[in-house]
Amino acid sequence: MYSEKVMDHFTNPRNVGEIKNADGIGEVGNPKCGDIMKMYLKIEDGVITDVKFKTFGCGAAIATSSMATELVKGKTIEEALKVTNKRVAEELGGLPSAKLHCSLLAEQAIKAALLDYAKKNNIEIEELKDFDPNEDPHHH
Amino acid sequence: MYSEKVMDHFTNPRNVGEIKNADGIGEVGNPKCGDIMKMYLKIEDGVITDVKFKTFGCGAAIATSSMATELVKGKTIEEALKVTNKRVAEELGGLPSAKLHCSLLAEQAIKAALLDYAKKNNIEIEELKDFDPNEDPHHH
Amino acid sequence: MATKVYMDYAATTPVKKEVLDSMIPYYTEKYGNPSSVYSLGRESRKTIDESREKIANILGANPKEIYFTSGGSEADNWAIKAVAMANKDKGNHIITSKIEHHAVLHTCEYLEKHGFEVTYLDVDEYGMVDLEQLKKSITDKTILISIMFANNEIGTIQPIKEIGQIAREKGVYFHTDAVQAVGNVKIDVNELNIDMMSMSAHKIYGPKGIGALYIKKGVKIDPHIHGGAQERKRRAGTENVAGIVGFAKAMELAYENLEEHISKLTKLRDKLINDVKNKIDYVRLNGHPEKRLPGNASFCIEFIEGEALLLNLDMAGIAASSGSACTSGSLDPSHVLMAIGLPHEIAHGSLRLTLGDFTTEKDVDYVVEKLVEIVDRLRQMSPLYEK
Amino acid sequence: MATKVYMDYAATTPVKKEVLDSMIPYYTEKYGNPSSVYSLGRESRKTIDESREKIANILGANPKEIYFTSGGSEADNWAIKAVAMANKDKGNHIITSKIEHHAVLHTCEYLEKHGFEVTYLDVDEYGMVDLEQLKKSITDKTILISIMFANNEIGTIQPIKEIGQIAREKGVYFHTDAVQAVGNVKIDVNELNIDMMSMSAHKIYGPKGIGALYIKKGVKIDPHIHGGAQERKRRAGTENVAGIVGFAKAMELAYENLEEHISKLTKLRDKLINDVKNKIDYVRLNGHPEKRLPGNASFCIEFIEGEALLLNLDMAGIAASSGSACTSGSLDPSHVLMAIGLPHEIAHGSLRLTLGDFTTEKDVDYVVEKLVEIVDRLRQMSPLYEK
Ligand SMILES: Cc1ncc(COP(=O)(O)O)c(C=O)c1O
Ligand SMILES: Cc1ncc(COP(=O)(O)O)c(C=O)c1O
Ligand code: FES
Ligand code: FES
Repeated sequence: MYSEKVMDHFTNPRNVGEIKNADGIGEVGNPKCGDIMKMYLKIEDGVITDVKFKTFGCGAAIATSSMATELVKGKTIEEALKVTNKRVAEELGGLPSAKLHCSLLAEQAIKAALLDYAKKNNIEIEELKDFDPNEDPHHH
Repeated sequence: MYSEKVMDHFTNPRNVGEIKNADGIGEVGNPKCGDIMKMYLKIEDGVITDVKFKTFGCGAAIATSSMATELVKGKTIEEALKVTNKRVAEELGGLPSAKLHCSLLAEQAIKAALLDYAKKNNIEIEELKDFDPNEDPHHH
Repeated sequence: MATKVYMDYAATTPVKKEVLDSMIPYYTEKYGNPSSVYSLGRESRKTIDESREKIANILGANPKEIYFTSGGSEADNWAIKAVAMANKDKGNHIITSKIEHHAVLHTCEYLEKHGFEVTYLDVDEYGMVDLEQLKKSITDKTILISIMFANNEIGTIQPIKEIGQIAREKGVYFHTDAVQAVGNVKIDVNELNIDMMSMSAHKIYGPKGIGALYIKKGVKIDPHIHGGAQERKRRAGTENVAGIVGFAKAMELAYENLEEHISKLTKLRDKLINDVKNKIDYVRLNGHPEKRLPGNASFCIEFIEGEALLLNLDMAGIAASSGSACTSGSLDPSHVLMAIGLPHEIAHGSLRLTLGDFTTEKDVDYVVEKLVEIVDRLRQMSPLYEK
Repeated sequence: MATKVYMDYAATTPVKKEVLDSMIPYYTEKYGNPSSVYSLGRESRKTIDESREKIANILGANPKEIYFTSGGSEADNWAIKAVAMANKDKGNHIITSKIEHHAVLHTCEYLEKHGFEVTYLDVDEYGMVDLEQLKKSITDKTILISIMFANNEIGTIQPIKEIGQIAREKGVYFHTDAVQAVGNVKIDVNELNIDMMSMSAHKIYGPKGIGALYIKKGVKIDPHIHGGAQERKRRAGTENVAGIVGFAKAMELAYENLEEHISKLTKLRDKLINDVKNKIDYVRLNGHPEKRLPGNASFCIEFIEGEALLLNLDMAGIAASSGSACTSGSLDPSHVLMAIGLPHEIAHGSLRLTLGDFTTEKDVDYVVEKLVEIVDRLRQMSPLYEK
């Protein structure tokens, strides 16, 4: 069902946990739908220096959270914004079609955390102008 | 499917054949229905001294022909008239319900042969007054 | 990892050695078509008759009331669709419950599209239907009540005799899906007022792809598969002789040792339930505390999600199941867990462990040990769990 | 008497050793439910996928177009009823032939009772449908043509490609019952313009109780059994994994050696036909002289009746079949023999000998020898036979 890479990230998820005094925190999903993702970012000079997550969800949700944190760690905000759910799924060697929506969750959690960071620091991030972290990815 | 007795009479049918100069010959059934029975009687002083048959039909038809000839051989006409299909079936240890009509054929063949004998000898047999040898036993 | 502990007997069971041994000759030397007149065919016919008789005797039925099908789903479809079709001049109303197997529910939904009306009865927090609600739902258009004997997810056993009594008093047919109850409960179809009953062999150590529908003499029902004269012209198709033999053998084995089977499973199950409750916090048992299948332990484990749990258990060599929506990638968790009133987020953390004849105490200990570890690990990464 | 010579391969076949061997593990250690997420279940799922692929490849189909059923009768019922239900707003007319298997005919009769109209095409003396009559029968209400690939009694093979061509030109679905053709004819569903095709494993040395329906992508058809998501939600029920594996193995074996199988059977069959014709008078061959199944020899032997013949053959250890009415104790002989224009009394004397992979030349000689004796004996006691 899941690729080896997915199983690897599911079994040994990278960057699990919380960051005390995080610069940006994003939470997306909805327990009603069975999945919630919480993303913590540490940002210095426009670069993501640390990232952690917590996820309530299926194997794909956990694996995509883990992969997404790997993909944004050490990257600039601009680079991080280019980490789409498609990209995460590709890096994982693909996902079953019924599980694609779980990867959307990871993309959104990062964006939500960046949005939080922007708000706290009174920055305007052009790419996040229309982003709504409370939108339910299941209904896309 | 068939009892041992049926199989015995089917495998080794008694009294198969024809009687030259028979005193009574009866033929019943209809090849359209897949079964024809022809019965030959030799009658002396009101007693059936010899009987032979030919049958085109299933295992039950052959076995009932055989059993019926055994049951009437050496009997008076009155006794022979009492050989009903029920009696023949009983003597054979029963027949599958779908095959009960085949035993009716044997009863009718005997009656038809006795009717033929009666006609040839200008005798009136009370019991055969309403008997019609051309009636199709399948439609009873 | 290879399966070390199988705890999903409600999903399917291995075929017992005695069962398989009884089947093999009907693949090899005894291969005759039961409809053939020669000895090889008559032998198959006789074997089917004997198997039918064995099953009928166990259930207190007449052999002529047992019709073999390809399994439980076919039996459910047949019973419901064909009673509906045969009795539509009498009425178009069917009563069932919200916790039925999909083979019943989706069939009812199909009939709704074709002019039938269906009442889906509620169940209480333990999964029990309410007999008063049932009585009130019956109208003079009602032709069928279909309520499952025992639930496959939460194990709750319904008051079948009473439901049958109500149906009989109102002159309505009563069908029960007994796929999970057969082999785990003593069943006498007459005593329990059952008109139709679905069964499946692969839940009781028989082969997959064979089952039966009990149809009480006199029930007005259409044939299910048209064609040859098999199953008294009601279900055509060359009989699955080996499957039928295996099914009968499995029934025989199940009912030979029913008491022992029940008491052994109940003991193991209760140990499992107690150990899980004692060692893991925020856990609840789903289903009825007493009126439940002897091998069923269904839990909700809060703050974690079922699929993630199953995958971790699988990696520990443990086979289990869940009613979580994520298992199928769909949005809504199991309709059964919803019907007993669980909130979505809790239903997502459901875990069904079902025990069977090969389960040992050591298995239970192993599962509890691993479960504690896995739950802990998953809760560590859950945003909902705050110590 | 034990069967010495089996000549009823068209009724059913023994399961080949390789086939049985491939099945056994799915009863014992590999018993997982294919719908389960753990490894034991995923393994079953994978096996089903691979089996489906094997069968699809042989038939030139896409694996997604193969749907497993419990056999040929179920496949026939599904194809016809569910296309009728799904397309009834388009039309209510179905075309079939007079020589179809009862699984097709009785299904059509059932639909006639529910508002559908059915045209039963005639066949000629060889059992061939007339393509011109077929064309003329199509109206704008026609939704389905169902014509069997090869006949089970007389072995005649229909011009399937041409029928499919006509159906396609008129925009009508074409279903063919290929239960007898599979394993005896090379089949490419696309080349032959087939939209749906019924198959059954037990005719090709696979197990009884498993078959398949090929449904071309895009065909509008209702699901057959409602319930779980098996068979892409079109045919619910826990899969008969062992049966599916056995079916695929049997297909593989059949098509690995198709040429050889055909030429061997054709040779034996022709020897049988010639010997019977040379040694018994008043015998006729039923079916088409060339366009016939390689293993089928169907005769009418005048002045004797089929059941009596079969019983005698059985006593000589020979398994054969007949279309005589007496075989079933019914009034009318086989509808197929009637449709090719045989008078009742001749149809009553029908004998079907069907050869298969285990038939030897010695078997043929033995059957001919015994047949000559038995026919002679039965004719001696027949009132219709006058030397
Ligand atoms: C032409 C044909 N169609 C359908 C069937 C029915 O197949 P099954 O016995 O697998 O239901 C058979 C054989 O019995 C057959 O010969
Ligand atoms: C309660 C219940 N009904 C019906 C079924 C369906 O039975 P089968 O898989 O034999 O079609 C199952 C099991 O899958 C079940 O648990
Ligand atoms: S989180 Fe629900 S399916 Fe992935
Ligand atoms: S003679 Fe036709 S069934 Fe007996």
